[in-house]
Amino acid sequence: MGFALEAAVHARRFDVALSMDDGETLAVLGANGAGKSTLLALAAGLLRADSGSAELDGRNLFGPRSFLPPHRRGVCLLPQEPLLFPHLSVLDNVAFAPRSAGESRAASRASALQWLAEVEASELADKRPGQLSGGQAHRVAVARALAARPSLLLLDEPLAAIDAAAAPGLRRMLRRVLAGRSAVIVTHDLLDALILADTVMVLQEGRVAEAGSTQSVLERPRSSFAAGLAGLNFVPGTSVPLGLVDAAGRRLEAVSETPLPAGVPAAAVFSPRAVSVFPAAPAGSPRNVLRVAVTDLEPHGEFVTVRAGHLSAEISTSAAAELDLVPGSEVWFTVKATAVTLFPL
Amino acid sequence: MGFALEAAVHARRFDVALSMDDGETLAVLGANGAGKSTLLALAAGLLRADSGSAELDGRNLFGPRSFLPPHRRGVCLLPQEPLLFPHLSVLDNVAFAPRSAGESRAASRASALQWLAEVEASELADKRPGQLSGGQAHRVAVARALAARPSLLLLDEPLAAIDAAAAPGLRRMLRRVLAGRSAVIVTHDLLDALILADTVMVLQEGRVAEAGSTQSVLERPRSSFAAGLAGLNFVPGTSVPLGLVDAAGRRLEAVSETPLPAGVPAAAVFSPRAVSVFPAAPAGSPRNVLRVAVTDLEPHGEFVTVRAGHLSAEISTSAAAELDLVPGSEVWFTVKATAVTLFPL
Amino acid sequence: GGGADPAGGDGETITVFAAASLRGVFESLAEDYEARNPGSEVVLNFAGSSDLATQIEAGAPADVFASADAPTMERLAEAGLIDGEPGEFARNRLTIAVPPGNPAGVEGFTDLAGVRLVACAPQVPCGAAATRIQEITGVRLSPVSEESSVTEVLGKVISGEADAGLVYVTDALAAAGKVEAVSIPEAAEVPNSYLIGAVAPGAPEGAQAFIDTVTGSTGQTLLKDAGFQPPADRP
Amino acid sequence: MTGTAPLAAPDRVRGPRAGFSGLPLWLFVVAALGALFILLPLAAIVVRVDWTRFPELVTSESSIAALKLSLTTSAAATTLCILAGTPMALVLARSAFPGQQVLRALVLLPLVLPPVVGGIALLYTFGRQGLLGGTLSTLGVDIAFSTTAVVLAQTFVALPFLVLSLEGALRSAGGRYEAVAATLGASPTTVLRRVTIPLVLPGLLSGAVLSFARALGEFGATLTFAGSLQGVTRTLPLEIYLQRETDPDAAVALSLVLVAVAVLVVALAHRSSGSAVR
Amino acid sequence: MTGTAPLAAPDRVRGPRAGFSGLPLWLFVVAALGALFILLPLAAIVVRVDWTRFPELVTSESSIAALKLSLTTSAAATTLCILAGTPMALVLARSAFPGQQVLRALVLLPLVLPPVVGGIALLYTFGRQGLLGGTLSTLGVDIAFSTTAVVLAQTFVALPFLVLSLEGALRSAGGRYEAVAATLGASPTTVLRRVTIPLVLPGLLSGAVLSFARALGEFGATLTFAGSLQGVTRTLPLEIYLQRETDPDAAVALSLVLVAVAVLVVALAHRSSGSAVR
Ligand SMILES: Nc1ncnc2c1ncn2[C@@H]1O[C@H](COP(=O)(O)OP(=O)(O)OP(=O)(O)O)[C@@H](O)[C@H]1O
Ligand SMILES: Nc1ncnc2c1ncn2[C@@H]1O[C@H](COP(=O)(O)OP(=O)(O)OP(=O)(O)O)[C@@H](O)[C@H]1O
Ligand SMILES: [Mg+2]
Ligand SMILES: [Mg+2]
Repeated sequence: MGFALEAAVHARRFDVALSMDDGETLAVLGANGAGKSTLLALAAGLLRADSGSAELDGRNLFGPRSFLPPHRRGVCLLPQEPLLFPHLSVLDNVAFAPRSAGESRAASRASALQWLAEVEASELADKRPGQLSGGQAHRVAVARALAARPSLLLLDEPLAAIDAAAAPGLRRMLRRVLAGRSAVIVTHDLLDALILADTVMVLQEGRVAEAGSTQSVLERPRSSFAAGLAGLNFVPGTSVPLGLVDAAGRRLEAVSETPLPAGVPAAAVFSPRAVSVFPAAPAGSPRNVLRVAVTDLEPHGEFVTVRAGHLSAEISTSAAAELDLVPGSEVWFTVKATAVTLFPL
Repeated sequence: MGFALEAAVHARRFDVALSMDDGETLAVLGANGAGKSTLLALAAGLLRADSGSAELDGRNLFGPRSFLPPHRRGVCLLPQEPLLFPHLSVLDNVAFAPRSAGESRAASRASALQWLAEVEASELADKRPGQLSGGQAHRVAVARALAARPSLLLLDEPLAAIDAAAAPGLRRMLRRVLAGRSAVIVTHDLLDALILADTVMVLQEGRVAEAGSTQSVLERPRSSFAAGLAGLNFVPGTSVPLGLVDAAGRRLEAVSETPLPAGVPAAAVFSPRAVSVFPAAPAGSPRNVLRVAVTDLEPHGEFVTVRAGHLSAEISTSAAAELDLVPGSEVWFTVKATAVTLFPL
Repeated sequence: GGGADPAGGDGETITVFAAASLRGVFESLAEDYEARNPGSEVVLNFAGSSDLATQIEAGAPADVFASADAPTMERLAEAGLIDGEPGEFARNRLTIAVPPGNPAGVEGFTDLAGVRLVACAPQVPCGAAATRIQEITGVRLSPVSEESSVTEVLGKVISGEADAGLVYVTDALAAAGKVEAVSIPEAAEVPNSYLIGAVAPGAPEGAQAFIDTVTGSTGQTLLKDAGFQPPADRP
Repeated sequence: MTGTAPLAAPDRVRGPRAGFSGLPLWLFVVAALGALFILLPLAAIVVRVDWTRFPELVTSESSIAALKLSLTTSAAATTLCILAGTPMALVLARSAFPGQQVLRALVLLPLVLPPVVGGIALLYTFGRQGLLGGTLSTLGVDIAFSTTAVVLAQTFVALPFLVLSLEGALRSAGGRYEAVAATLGASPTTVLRRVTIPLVLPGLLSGAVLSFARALGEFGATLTFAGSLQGVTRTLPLEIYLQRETDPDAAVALSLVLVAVAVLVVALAHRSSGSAVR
Repeated sequence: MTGTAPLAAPDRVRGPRAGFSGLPLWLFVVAALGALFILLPLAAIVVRVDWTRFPELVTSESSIAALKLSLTTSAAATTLCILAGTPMALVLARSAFPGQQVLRALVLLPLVLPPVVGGIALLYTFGRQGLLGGTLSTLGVDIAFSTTAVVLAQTFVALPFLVLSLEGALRSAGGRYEAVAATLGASPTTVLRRVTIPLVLPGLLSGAVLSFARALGEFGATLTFAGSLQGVTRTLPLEIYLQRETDPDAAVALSLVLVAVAVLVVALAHRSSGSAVR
């Protein structure tokens, strides 16, 4: 049971395999153009793979010789743009799937009203899509997809256009309806992945860069993208005894989880909170001292994130003020070897 | 100088006035359908106000009897959907504005290439818009708007579709180009407002709910929306001596910034970090003890946000585990009166 | 011919395909026939002669065919689609039509050489007749337009677009008031024949009866009123 | 598109406050000249009509019979065009197969075929001695020179109008809404009925209006294929043609009736399409 | 729309792997029947043509002259239609003014007017004694019986085709791209040239093809307004009509030439539009 897909689309340099258990929610992360929407289009049957096959709950969706049309798949796609049917009222948009499934007009409208209430959009029921704001349209699209009660639900950035005040509520609602339902959710938002998904898959240029349980991927990212999402520093390089050497030849001492031979591709990961910032080269216990130029300062609350290229440090606002940091300042980042995790790539 | 607008659109229940200094960046926040895009459309000249007027750098944009057409305003709008011209390559899309301003084909392409590089989309230059992913298209749209070098730049959720890895870079770039340039940026993202804007305006149902410097609005929000964005608890009610009574009749003791007569509309604001959580009614110094039902738990890193309706508390993950919290648990929130700020609404 | 008009079969429907220029006459004739043969009905189909011929060739349900020229009728007769020998029932001849007031001052056929003239193309009967008259008179004409039907010629004269046009006497008569006629004596030598015949096979009895009505006194009177000349055998 | 209403400037408001139209001024001048080119000839006709005789001409038995016949046959032809043309437009717009270009070009042919030749072609096909003539007579059907023949002739010349307008509308609408509808579980037939057709309704309607207008004005093919029998196959254009032989003024007066009917139909159709969708 | 490419399923791939088309199967059957209705008559004609005489008939001096004249006048008329019709379509699609509905209906009239009546109307307008006749002769212009008259007649009947197709395309394209272009500082004329026209190019092209086809097949108005003189005003349809009087076979053969030319033009136009935009 569950969902398994393996497909390649040459024109988009896309080649991905995945499998999910029944009732599992998978978050797909990745940069713009990584192939996330392509993956969903393949699963929904809106795009044909050049090769590969897919199965859902034991039914074949497509294969080298077969192709189940979209409406027979029990797979519902909430696209990145809302695409509400412009000729139907908001209510009838949401009632579309139940109606197509053969429910009576009254019954389908009743369930549509329920789903609209779920996304806090009941008052929009009588409007036309053309009269909605961008975020209102997205909200209605979420309701419309949920009303289809699919075996597999595909959500393409469902919360990107929802306002900050409404997002938590909607996220909560999604978690409720996704519980026990197979779903794939494309997102740029870490919080979505954490709250909604059991497993995470990171796509990079049409390939799977890493996959695993949400916790493990975010705690021990194997790709710079996942590390960036998790807010961790990520330094790829080649392993040497007790650490690695990065592309620029800088040596980083680190603790390896498993014994690692020298000379293999490896990555070091550490938290910005573990990084201290000094105005001059410090003498002290930390083994890793990196000279960097500050590129950016991002204040949030009592802390400031000091970015220097790919690396970042998180220090208190007062410390930043004392250091008199501005973009361009030359500083030293230090981090204890015990705070750096090393693993093979 | 600067930009001033005052306009009403009855059909959308919109009635807003604002003014900005020259070179200032204003962030517009608000729930879906609050009127943010409408505001931008008015400023850009794509929608006519029923009444009102606007001025930019001393020039009249529209008034009761006048209406400057969009292309003469020096106002450039980056719409919520990218709307790249489908018949032009990405490069020519970005070169569109310089070319319209009379630059030669070569010169406009050269500057287009620069702007594409700024948004890290140089490799897309030869593609057609139809071949881009959602986020790629948004990125190119940002470049196209910037290439117009307008007197007033209007950005409608410029970063909503940009991936988490690229967003910081793009945000940095925006800050660079927005520095010293008049701009209005619509956003749902607090970080955008903090990093990019000098002042913030919160819209609610077509009216200005509050406005002021970014810092002051986020530190002392006067609307529940701004409080929500700033991650603060916000309790509106009626003032009583030493505090207020909310709609549910609960009394909250608080410190008033300015002496407040009793019986006026007021609001109390406090940070979730100032809230402690107890499994049973505690006895102790905190004056405010509220019995609540947990609706949601949001883990982030070492902390967990415990939501209970409109209120939230932030506690450590271990504390949450000890309390054995699940949605539905009945707990007590406590907060010291000195941690609660009271102000008139 | 002559004498009392014959009676046809009762309760029959006769379908008559007739050249468009015969409409007025044939509608009166049909009424007259129906009045005298209660229960019978005459269905009339009007179009250009060659259109009608094409239709009959393709199996159209025609019982009687009245053509405005001889070649078209011969075409059908050769194809065995006409019952017996078709007979001439009227003649027509060319005349010069000029706009009211005769602005170009056309007095006769020879004057046509210098004016803006519209005629029929040599491929159609009225054009063929014009060509013959040119041969007889030795006058060479260069029309600004060679139309495919007389109606078009007449239209251009009525609208004042042309200074003169070569049309049939009947056309000029029908458009009296909108055009003036200048006669061509030589035209009498190249008359245009109207032929009628029953369509083979299977024309009903009434078909011949209707043909007899046309060639009989009623028909001839109506035709004369419309400006037609009698057929050759009946001066 | 949904969700960006503020950019869809006109906001359903008409008149001077309607927001951004963005047409250069010179364009209106050129457009006015173009409109004049069509309107002047119409005015010229109206001026020439003998209005004292107009009522009598227009209410003659034969005119009324012709008008009735024209209206019923054109309506029937339009219905046939919708039934046969909608599937053709859908296939041309939404699927891809080898030879599609050729098929499209062929379907357009009745547009360019002189109507008389079209009539001959129909006669060669459905006539007693035509391609299908034998089959049809065996079935006891005799089409030529019946009202059915008029409808067929009109359908033949009007079909391309419907196919073309609709295909254009379908192509510009794109297939994205249909895709979404399919993933919501709607079968192709449901998608067609509930999404595709409603979405392109304005296009379908303007196609139908065009077809109706073309059928109403059809003359050459009808004359050749169906003949000109009063009350059976003599439509208004045929009546006008015949009148011209004997009474050109009457012909012009009758043309005005045709024009009036057409204007009425077009205006009504646009009125209802305006309120239906968009 | 940009940026949702994965939903625009066909992905420019043709053939069986082309992804989601979503048409119910029965639709193809109905479409095939519809296509047959148009193709059978064409086949019937092809079958009847006397192919041994075909080359001789088609290459006669008069046929060649008529074909040449038809091609040049139709091309000229199409150009005029584009020049006059594009502004009209823009005004009808993009601006709102009282009486717009009426204007649209009037512009469609040449569609429904029997061509002969259209010719009469033109005669009454541009003829020597027409509305503008006096003005024109003062200017030394004499249109009647000239090739110019042919072009005018063809433009008159073909203009509505261009206006309609283009208006439809403009309406479905919507005005949102133009709005964005305006805020990027492009003047209305620039927007027109660089955004509007390229966006609706397929619609403009198919409108132009329709106009060309209609102009190519035009017969009645030309006959009435311009007359019929070999090499000057006798276009291919007029030649065909005339040939019918003496040699119906020749007429049918010539019609096939007309059809072939039309198919060629339509196919070429669709080829180039396919590669241009989209
Ligand atoms: N074209 C329109 N016609 C009528 N009402 C409209 C139209 N466009 C928007 N509205 C209404 O106007 C109000 C403001 O819409 P607007 O698009 O400005 O919201 P917004 O603040 O941009 O929201 P979002 O965050 O969802 O983009 C909404 O209530 C909306 O329903
Ligand atoms: N219709 C298309 N034709 C050709 N290439 C395409 C098409 N659609 C997308 N692509 C390309 O395929 C790749 C994957 O695109 P996809 O839309 O799946 O990315 P995505 O991960 O959804 O990105 P985003 O976060 O920006 O939405 C991109 O490089 C894109 O340029
Ligand atoms: Mg995507
Ligand atoms: Mg908006």
